[in-house]
Amino acid sequence: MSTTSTTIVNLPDQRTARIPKRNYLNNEDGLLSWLFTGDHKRIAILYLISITFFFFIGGAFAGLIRLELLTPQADLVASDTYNKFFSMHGIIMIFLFLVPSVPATLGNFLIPIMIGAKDLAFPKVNLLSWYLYWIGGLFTLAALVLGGVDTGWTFTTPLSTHYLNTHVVTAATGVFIIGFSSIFTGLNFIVTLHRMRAPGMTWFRLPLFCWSNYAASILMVLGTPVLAITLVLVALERLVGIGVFDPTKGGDPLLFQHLFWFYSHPAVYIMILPGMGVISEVISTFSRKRVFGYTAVAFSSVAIALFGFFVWAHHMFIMGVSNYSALVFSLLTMLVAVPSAIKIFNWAFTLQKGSITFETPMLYAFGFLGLFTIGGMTGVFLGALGMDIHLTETYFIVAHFHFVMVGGMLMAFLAGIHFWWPKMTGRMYPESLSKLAAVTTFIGFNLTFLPQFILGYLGMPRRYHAYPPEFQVLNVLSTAGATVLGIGYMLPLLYLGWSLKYGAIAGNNPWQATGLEWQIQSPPLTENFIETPIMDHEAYDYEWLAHKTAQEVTTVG
Amino acid sequence: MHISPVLWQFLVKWLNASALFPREASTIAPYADALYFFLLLITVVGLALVGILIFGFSIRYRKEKHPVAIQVEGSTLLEATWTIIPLALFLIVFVWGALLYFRIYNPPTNAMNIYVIGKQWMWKAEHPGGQHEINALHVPTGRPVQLTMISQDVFHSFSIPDFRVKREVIPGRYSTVWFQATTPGTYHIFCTQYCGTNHSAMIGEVTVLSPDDYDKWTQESTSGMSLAQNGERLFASMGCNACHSGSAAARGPNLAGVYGSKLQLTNGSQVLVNDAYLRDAILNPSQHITAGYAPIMPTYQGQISEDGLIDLVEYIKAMQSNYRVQQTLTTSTSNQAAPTTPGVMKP
Amino acid sequence: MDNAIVATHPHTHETAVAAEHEHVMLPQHRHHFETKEQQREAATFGMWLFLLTEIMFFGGLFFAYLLYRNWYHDAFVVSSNQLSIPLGAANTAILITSGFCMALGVWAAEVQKKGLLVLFLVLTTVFGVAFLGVKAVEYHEKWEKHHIPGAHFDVSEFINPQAYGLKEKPLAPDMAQKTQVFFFLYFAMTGMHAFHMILGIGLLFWLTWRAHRGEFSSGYVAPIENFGLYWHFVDIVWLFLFPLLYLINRHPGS
Amino acid sequence: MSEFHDPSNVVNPEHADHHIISPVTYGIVFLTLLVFTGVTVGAAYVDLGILNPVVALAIASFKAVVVILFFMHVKYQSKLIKLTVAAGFFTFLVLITMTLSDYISRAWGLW
Repeated sequence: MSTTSTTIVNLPDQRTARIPKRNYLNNEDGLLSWLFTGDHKRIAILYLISITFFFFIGGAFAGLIRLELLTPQADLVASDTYNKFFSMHGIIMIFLFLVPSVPATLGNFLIPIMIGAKDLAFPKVNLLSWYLYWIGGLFTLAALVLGGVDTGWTFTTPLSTHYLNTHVVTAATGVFIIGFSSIFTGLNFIVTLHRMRAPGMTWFRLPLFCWSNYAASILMVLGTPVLAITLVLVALERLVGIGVFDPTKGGDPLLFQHLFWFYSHPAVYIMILPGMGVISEVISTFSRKRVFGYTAVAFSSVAIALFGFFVWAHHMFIMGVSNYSALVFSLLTMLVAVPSAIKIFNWAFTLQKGSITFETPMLYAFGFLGLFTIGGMTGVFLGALGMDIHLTETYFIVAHFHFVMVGGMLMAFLAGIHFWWPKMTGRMYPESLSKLAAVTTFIGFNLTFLPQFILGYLGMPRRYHAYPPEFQVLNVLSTAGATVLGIGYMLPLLYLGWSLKYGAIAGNNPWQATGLEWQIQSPPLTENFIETPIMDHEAYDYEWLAHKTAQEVTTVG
Repeated sequence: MHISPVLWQFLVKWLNASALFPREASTIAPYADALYFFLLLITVVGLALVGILIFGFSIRYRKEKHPVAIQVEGSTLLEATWTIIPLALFLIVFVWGALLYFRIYNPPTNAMNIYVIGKQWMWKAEHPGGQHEINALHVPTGRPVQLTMISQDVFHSFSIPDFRVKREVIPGRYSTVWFQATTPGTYHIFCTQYCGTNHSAMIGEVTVLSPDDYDKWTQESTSGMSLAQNGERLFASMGCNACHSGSAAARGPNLAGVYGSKLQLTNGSQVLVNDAYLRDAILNPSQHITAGYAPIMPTYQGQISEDGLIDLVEYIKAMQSNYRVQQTLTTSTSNQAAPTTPGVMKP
Repeated sequence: MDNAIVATHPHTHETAVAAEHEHVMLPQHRHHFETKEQQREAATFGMWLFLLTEIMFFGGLFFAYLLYRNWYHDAFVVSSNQLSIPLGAANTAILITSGFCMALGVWAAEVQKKGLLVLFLVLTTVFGVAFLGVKAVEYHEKWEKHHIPGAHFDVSEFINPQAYGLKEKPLAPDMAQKTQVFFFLYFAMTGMHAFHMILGIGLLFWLTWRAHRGEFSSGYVAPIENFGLYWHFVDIVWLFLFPLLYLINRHPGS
Repeated sequence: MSEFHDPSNVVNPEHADHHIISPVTYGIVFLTLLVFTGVTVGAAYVDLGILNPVVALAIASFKAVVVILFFMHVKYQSKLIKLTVAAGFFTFLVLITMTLSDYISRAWGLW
């Protein structure tokens, strides 16, 4: 562990590093220069601040939920309030945090730089998508302030359309608008990756981060509109009283489920795929080795995106889809699990014969590997038809998707933030404190969600305000874990904020990584590259990097 | 040594309630648990494998030990290995899971039927013999029990964890689930689909009794009117008997013995008459016109509660002859109440 | 693609880089594209991706229509007969004409004829508005007949067609209720389509104004081309809506 | 190839030259569309049984393809655009077929 500091101190550019005079942060001054910026890096920062804001709101709701569940009785808040807690937690975390998290912040910041472009293809659309995000976010906040919404994030009909008296339409409008924000982000990435690559940057020289964001973007563009039209129909059904999903008027409530999950299952891959891209970058960098089986990892991203569209009805196995289509969807679900397994093993074998150090991003990445393995495997539990009957709609499924979303995606997000923080801000964060945060998060996470697997198999249903007393011990453990987890998430907020002013100067390439983004100054220039770079080597070519560094040392130092 | 009382209480509770697995109280439970343990085994082995790889490589190839990385391109053989082995395992899981699914959702033909109505926020169980229960269900051991369930409002989900069964209860359509309890005792019923304010209060208890106790319970708690008898009253009061009288000149088809038969419809298709068909034919008659009859039946959508529909379905199910229908017709024309004497009972 | 393009292509490395350095000094929007060609293709591709989302957006509605048409076929037949084929066909022709004008507008922009471009854009707008006018007439008729789903919806016409002078076979009451499903889908689909038309007409005003100022007279035609894609896409949606809603339900056996 | 600076992706198979379609082509397409509109309206008045929707949708699809190829220039666009258009309709078909697979095979269903 003590070697980590040497990585940072011993490099040629670290000792002489200064924050460059001209960079994207100080290029223009004033709030307006941020609010009307077309610079993908500034928009990424705007997104980073926004999603952090919503993450802590969503996190506060998670805290309240866990606090209520400390005791079996419904004693902290009324049932309606509790229902609003988990609904707001779900809506905010999924639509306002997880979906935009890695793509809109890290993806926005890095994809143009990684492919050697000056910006995304449509900078104004990019800014528009941030504004749409906020308009949608404000609608969601309005729903919250006006008295909340208690549909759960799934907006299940006919509950949401005919039986609830809360601000369903406001929240649905919010989600509808955020959907378009995510569509525009995805559209921008796809066009950029196709059209803006620097000379020599062929598809198979792209960093895997680009591949996984590309796959996620396809899902965003093709899946999100189906959610949009579904929400329009829900709103119409509430406002005008039409009956597309209302069984008393001849509609079919299962149609809602089909249309909703047609988006919301791929949405899970929208959330996790960019995180997988981060992990590829981090593991390669800190083992100083090319990602094992580059093409396999790249194509497994695309395979996940493709298969992702064929498995949505596994959310409906017990809801009365026909037995035959349950079989088909279960089989396809088993197939979509394979690419994830491929990725895990490729990452593990990337370590083989590497030269591994254990900086903070790497610790988060290791956390990701373990937690995502559990999350993925428990997904197979739920994909198996007969097992799903007992496990679905219990805490098992809650634990499962938190392992994937929080254990997987959030770990990956934090890995990415810690990995690229020096690039984004030009400064380092305190190493030991950040490692402490990584370990705290990992421990807190397992303490929170492992008991929930057991609770689920014991049969405790999800979204329960009160529960039978025999489940209390495990719930207390889970709440205790949530406290630790909360501290783990607060820490980065503090020390990353601190580092903005007091952090050590990072230099251009503190990790000695190979990506194009590390070959330019930190923080980068507004136009990223002074001259269009020409890519003359493969991705993750550490020999090329060593050669380049050696050259620089002889000429400069 | 002093342990704080709160902590002590907590530890005692922990030891008393440290169950990691629910009780196995139905014939299906062991099958479900077997698959669960298999899956658990794969997960643990997989996790151990990934853990060993990561920690092994981390120790062996850490920078102090291995200062210069050796670049490796990848290996088709390894890629194939970790594609095919997980795929094979997942396919085994798929087949196993599918078999279990059909075991849980295909009731045996000799199962006794109990109706369950879900509404915000309670479970109503209706036994054919006229026992009505709220948030409770009494069943005997050793007999397969089929639940025919429907929701009056939103989606609910009927779950008995100790039996490992669960099924969504949907508005507008019957769904079924079955189990055979093995051990007398009481077990939780949960509503697992979020259904509004008091979702977590929509719980109940299933009481499993030995066959003798169950018979005793049946006799003690009957309301005196079987579902079929209620149905008969409803049949008369809604005026169904005017058309479905069974006589040759009747405007509606003969219903005696229709349950379980195959009907030829005017649109050319053939249907099996089951609970779902009967319910739908009452609510949406024009889509279920028996061949040879005119589409004149009015809809009863919104006029009969789900309880009433269940009564009617039970009545038609049990109807073997039209004798009493015609009797009722004559009595009701003479302005008398429908007979209340026990008559048609489910065999 | 044939490789001959390489030879004929005007932009070489040198010109691109020269243009590039100019831009670094003067950061203006779209500085990040190296050539016009790259920018044009990016814009077209982006537009197409947006149209994909539109396909999926309407896709949900089309599926709902497909499902309920098969469930409630008789109701769909009689309610469809309430729509006027002549009006629908006329509207189709109007919309195709509007699309034709738009295509000619794109051509005019490409050959840099400002006057023609403005003329065709105005014609496109006129036909677009005409389409909406006909649609409004149809909606008004539905309003008068109480065929707008909701509290005022009236099924008596379908239960007792003779009283209204219709030759239809009467529907059973339960099936007659399902006509509301048809009309809901009719209004949702045509309404969503009309909403896209209204957006498009708003954009047309803006583009016409810009064309009038001569912004598209020097070879920069991407906005016109991409708007053309959008407008034609809206046409295509109607090309499917017309047969689905007006035509295919005319005969009970179909 | 990698050393060649190709900002416009000229040698990229994703590139196609800008093709200007002549008004004559547009005119022919316009007439075709009008004629087929007439045909589909005419077909609607003939009782073809199950073939009515098939014919109507076949004509609509033909018209849509014509519009996409000529009015929307896809015939002269790069493979990338063609693939994109195809992907959109493919996903639409996935939505329809996979959802229908449930409805068709429901034992209780009305189908």
